[in-house]
Amino acid sequence: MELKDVKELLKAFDESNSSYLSVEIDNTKIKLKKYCEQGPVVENATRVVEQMLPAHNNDNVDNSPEIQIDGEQVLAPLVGVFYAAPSPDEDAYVQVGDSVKKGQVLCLIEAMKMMSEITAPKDGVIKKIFVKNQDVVEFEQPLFLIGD
Amino acid sequence: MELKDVKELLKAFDESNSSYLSVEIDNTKIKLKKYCEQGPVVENATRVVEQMLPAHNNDNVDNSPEIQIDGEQVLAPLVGVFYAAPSPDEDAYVQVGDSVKKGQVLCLIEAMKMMSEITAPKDGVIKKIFVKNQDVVEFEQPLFLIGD
Amino acid sequence: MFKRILIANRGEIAVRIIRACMEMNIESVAVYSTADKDSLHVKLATKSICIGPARAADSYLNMDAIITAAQVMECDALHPGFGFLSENSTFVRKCNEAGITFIGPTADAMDALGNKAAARKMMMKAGVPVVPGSDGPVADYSKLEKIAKKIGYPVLIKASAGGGGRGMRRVYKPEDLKKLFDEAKAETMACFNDDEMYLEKLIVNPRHIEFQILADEHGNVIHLGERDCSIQRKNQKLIEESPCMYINDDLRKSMGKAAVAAAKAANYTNAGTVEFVLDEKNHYYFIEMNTRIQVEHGVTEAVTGIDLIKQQIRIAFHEPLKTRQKDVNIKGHAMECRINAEDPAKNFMANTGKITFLNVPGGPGVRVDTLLYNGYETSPFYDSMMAKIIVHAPTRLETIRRMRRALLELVTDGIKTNGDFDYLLLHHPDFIKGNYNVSFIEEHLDEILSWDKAASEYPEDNE
Amino acid sequence: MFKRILIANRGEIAVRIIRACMEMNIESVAVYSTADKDSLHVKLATKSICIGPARAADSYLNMDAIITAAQVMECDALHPGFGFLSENSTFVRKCNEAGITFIGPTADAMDALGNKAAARKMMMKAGVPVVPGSDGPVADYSKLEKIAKKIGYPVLIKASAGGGGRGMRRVYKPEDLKKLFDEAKAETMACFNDDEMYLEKLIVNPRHIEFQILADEHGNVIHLGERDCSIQRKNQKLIEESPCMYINDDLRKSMGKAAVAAAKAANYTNAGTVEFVLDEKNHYYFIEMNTRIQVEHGVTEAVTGIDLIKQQIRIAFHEPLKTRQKDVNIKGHAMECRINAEDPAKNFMANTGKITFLNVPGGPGVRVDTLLYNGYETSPFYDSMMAKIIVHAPTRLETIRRMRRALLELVTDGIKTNGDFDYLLLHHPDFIKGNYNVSFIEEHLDEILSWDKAASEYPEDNE
Repeated sequence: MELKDVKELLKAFDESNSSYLSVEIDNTKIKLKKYCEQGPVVENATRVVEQMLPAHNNDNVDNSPEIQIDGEQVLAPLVGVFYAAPSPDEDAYVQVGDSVKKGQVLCLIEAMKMMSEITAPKDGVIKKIFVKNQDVVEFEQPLFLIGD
Repeated sequence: MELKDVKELLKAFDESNSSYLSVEIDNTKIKLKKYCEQGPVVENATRVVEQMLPAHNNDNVDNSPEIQIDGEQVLAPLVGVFYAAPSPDEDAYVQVGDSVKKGQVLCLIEAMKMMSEITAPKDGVIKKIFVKNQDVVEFEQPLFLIGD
Repeated sequence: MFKRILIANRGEIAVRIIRACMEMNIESVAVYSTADKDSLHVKLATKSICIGPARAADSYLNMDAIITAAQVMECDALHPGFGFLSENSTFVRKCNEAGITFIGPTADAMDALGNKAAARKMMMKAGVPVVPGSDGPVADYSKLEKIAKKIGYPVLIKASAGGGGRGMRRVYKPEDLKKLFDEAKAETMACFNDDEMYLEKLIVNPRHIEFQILADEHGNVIHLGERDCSIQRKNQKLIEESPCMYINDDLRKSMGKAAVAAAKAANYTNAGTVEFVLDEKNHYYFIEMNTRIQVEHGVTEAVTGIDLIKQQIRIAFHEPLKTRQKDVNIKGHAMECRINAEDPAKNFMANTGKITFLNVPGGPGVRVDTLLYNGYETSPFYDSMMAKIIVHAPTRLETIRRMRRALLELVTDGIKTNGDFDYLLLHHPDFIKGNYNVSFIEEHLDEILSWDKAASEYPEDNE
Repeated sequence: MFKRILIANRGEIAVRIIRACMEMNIESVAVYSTADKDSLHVKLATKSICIGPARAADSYLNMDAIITAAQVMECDALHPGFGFLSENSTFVRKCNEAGITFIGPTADAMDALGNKAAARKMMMKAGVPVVPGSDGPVADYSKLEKIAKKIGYPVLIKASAGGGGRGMRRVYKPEDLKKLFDEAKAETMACFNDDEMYLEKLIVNPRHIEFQILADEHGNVIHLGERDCSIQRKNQKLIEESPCMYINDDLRKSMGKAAVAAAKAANYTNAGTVEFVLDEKNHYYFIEMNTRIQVEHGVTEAVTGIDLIKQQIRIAFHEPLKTRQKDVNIKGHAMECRINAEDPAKNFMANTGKITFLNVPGGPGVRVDTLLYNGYETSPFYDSMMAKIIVHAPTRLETIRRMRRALLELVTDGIKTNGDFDYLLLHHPDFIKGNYNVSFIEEHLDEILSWDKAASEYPEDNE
C-alpha cells in the first residue's frame, strides 16, 4: 500500500458516516477514528425500568424481527387483532410454504369489531409468518414474508 | 483484497443500518464502526449564562492563554495578587526581553497579607508576561514564559 | 381502581399522565405514531403500541385506531390529555360504547359547552356574567342606540354573517355610533348579501383569567383558584401564573363562585377550566369553559399541592372529591414558562433538530415537564412545545427570580427555543410590576427582541 | 444585602448555594481545585477561581487559599456548605479577621458544641435530656451498681481510655453487671494500662431523629420540625424523611422545645441541627448539634416551604427571622434518596466514570440537586454523592411511590449508583410501614441485595 492509497482512504473515510475504521492489508495496518455526535444512547432511557420491572417491558409487542433480505414483508395496515383463519373452526388462510397469488387473503385483522382482510401484495411463497393467531398487532408490524 | 474493495465496503457499510462490521478475508482484516461516544459537549453548559449576563462571565480570570511551545511556563504556586515590582515606586523585577538567572525573583504574589517571591526555575530570557500588575492570579495560572 | 389506562396523546402531557399512573400503581399504555417510536412517553409507559403513521389525522386523531388499541391492550380507561381528541364528544361516546372509561367530562357536558351561543345562554341563566350584548340581531338603529347606552361604551358592532373583521366596528363614543353602524351594515351587505347586525361590549385589553375546576360525580364542585394567562403571543399562551396579583380576596371569591356556578350549570364532571376576561375595572365576563386538563395545570398544582391528573383519574373512577372548598389553600406563587422550539429572532419560526446536549434546570422550587432527552430528535409533525418550566416560591418576586435562574440553567443544544426571550421578558418593568394584559407581548415584542439582539452581540469568551 | 459570596465548597451543595445567590441577585464566586475545572459549580457561578491541586487538604481545606480568594475576588461573605471547613472554628475566626462574614454560627458556638463532654454538660444544665450515665468515672462496683439501677437496664460499660470496642460491655441484666464490669476493667487495664470506667444507658436500636433549627442574631430561635435519618449504612445516611410518622404532635412539641433550648443554651445563631436518638418507648436523648447546613436540608425545605440557604444568608446579614414558630406548618411528606456512585453488589465500592447518558427525573413533586451533567467525568478525589432526589407529596405512601417513580426515571450511564438498591429498599414491607431504626440496613442488607440480584438476572431485551 502506498501513501496516496492511505490519503485516498482517509478521504473516503472522511466522507463516510463511519466513526471508526481499522484495516490490515498485507503488512499495512490502518486505524481511523472520528469524534462524532452522540450515538444511539436513547435505548438506555428505560434501562432501569426494563431491568427492575418485568411489567415495564414493552413485551407484548415485538416490532423488531430480524431483517430478512429475500422477500417482501406484508405489514399490518392498522392496529388490531390478527386472525390466521376466517373462523376458529377453519384452517388458517395460509401456512409457511404455501404459494399465494396477488390479492389472495392472507389473514384478518379485527378492529372496532370490524374484520379487515389482508391480501398478498404479489405472487409468491409464504416464507415466514411473524405473528400468531389472536396476537395484537401494531400499525406497520410485519405479518408475513413473501418470497419468490 | 484491494484498496478499492475497502472503499466499496465502506460505502456499503455507510448505506447499511449496521453500526459495527468486522471482516477477515484471507490476510485482510477490516473493522468498521459507526456512532462513537459523545464528543466534548461540556463547554455548552453555561452558554446561555455567558450570552445573557455579562456579569456571569468568568471574565476576571483568563486561564487559557495560547499554548507556547518554545519555553517554560512559570505557574502561580498559590492564589493571590500579582505584583510585578517590589513596591509601587520601583521598576518591575523583569520585562519581556530580560535575561534572567535561575533563582532570580520574577514577581511577588500576595496572599493573606504575606508576599511570596516567585523565582525563575532556570536561566533564560523572558519571552512573555501573561499577567498585569495587581492582577488576581489563580492557582497554576501561567505568569511568565522563559525561553532560551 | 383502574387496572390499565391508555394515554391517547404524546409529548410531555403523555409523560405527565404516565407518571401519575406509575405513582398510583396503574399500568399505562402509550400509543404512538411511526414518527414517535423513540419518544419519551413510549419509553416510560408500561406498554406501548403503534397506531398509525406520522400524520396526526391518521394516528393521534384516529379514533378507531386508538379505541382498538385500548381494547386489544385491555385498558379499562383512557386519558386524552389536551389537544387531539380531548374535546371531541364523538370520541367520548365511542369510548363509552367500547366500554372504556373516558377520563374527562361527559359527552353531553362537552357538547353543551362547545356550542358558544348555547353556552352563553346557559351561563346567563346560571347568573354567570357574560360579555353584555344585544343577545340577538338588532334591526334598527334606535334599538341599537338604547342597547349601547345600556351596556356602556366602548361597544363592538358585529355582523351575523361577518368574518375576518368585515362588518365589524369598534365604537368608543355615542356620537360615532350611527355612522359606524351604517358603514358596517353596508359593508356586510356588500360582502355577504346580508345585513343582520349584533352588538356587544368591547372589552379593551383585558386580562385572561381562568379558574381551575374539579367536579366529581356526586355533586361536589370546587375551584382551585385562578391562573393569569395574559402573556400571549397570537393567542398562544407563553407564561402563566397563579395567583393573579391584581385579584383581591373578594374578587377571587366572586369569580370562583361564578366558575363553580358555570360548571354546575353544565352538569360538569372531572377537571375543567372556566375562562374569563377581566377588564381594568375588575369586571369579569365568562368566555368559555375548556373541557379538559390544560397545559398550565402545573401552576395550580404548585400553589395548591393537589395533583390534578390523579384527581381526574379518581373522579373518573367515581370517587368523591376529598377536598372541600374550605380546604383549598393557595400557598405562595407559581409561574410557568412554555419552552417552544421557536426562534424569536426569526418571527418565532418553529425548528427541529437533534438534542446534542441537554441541561434541565434543577434545585428547589423548580419542576420541569419535558419530552426531551439527550439524543432525542424532535419531530416536525407535532406541536413545538418542548418543555414546561414551573417554579414555585413564597412570593411573586422570588418566583420571577427563580424562573430567571431556571431559564439560565436550561440548555437544549440542537434546537432553538424561546427560553432566552422569556428570560428577557422576565426583566421587563411592567411584567415585574404585574402591570400587563393580553396585549403585552404585542406591545413590547420589538423592545424585548432588541434586548435579545444586544445580548447576543455581547462578545463571547474565547472557547 | 451581601454583594458577592464565595462558596467554599464543591459539588451539589455548591450548586445549591449558587442557585440561592442567583435568586437573591447576589454574585457568587466558585472556588475549585485543578481536578474540578469542568465542574458544574464552576460553570454556574458568576465568577470562579482555582485555589489549589486536587487533594482537598491543598484546596478545599486550604484556609489561606480560600480566604485569599475571597479577598482578591472582593467577596463580603463566605458560605462553607457542609463538610470541608464548615465546622472549623479556626476558619471562622480567620474569616472574621479578614473582614469576611462567615455564613454560619459563631466560632464560640461551634467550639462549645464541638466538645462533646462540654456540650453534654451544657445541655443538662439547659434541661435537654442527654443519654443518662455516670457523668464522670466510677471507681468502685457498689457505686456502679447504684447508678445502673438508677438509669435502668440495659447499660453500657465504657473505658475512659477505650477505643475500638475495647473495655466496652453491654449489660442487659443486673446479675451480669459484676462479671462484665470486672472483664471490661481487666481488658482496658491490659490494653491501655488504665482502668477508669464510665457507665451510660444503652439505647437499643434507636431512631435517629434530628430537628432543624433557625436562630437569628436577635434572640429568635425556631425549629422546622424533624427529619428521620435512621436509614443508615455504616453511619452514612441513605434516606431521610420528614415528618417521622412515629412522632405524634405532643412528642414533636416536646422534642422541638428541647431542640430550641439546646440552640439557645449554646447562644447558637444561623441554621443548625439538633440530633437526638429516640428509643422504642419514645424517650429521646440529645446526641450532638451539627453547626452547619446538612445534606438533607431539602427535605425540610419541601415540607415547610422555607428556603434554608436563603435564610442562612439573611441571618448572616443580621436580618431578623420573619417566621415565628406558630407560622411553621409542616405540609405533606418529603423524602430524600442520596444517589452515590457506589456499587451495592460490590460492597458499595465507590466508582468513577464519564457520564455518557444522563436522565434526570422530573414532573410534579420531584426535586433533583446534582453535580452531574451530560459528559461530566466524575472525580475520584472527593465524596461519592452524585445527586439527591427529594420528593414531596401529600402522604407518606404517595411520597414513597413518587420516589420509586423518580428512581425509575434516573439514568446515569457511565457510573454505577445505589439508585436501584434504594428502589428495592422502598418496597421493603418494614420500610413501607415505617417500622425501622438505625439497624434497618444492617438487618436487611442481604435480603435487599438478593432482590437486586434476582432483578438483574431478569432477561434483558435484545439490544
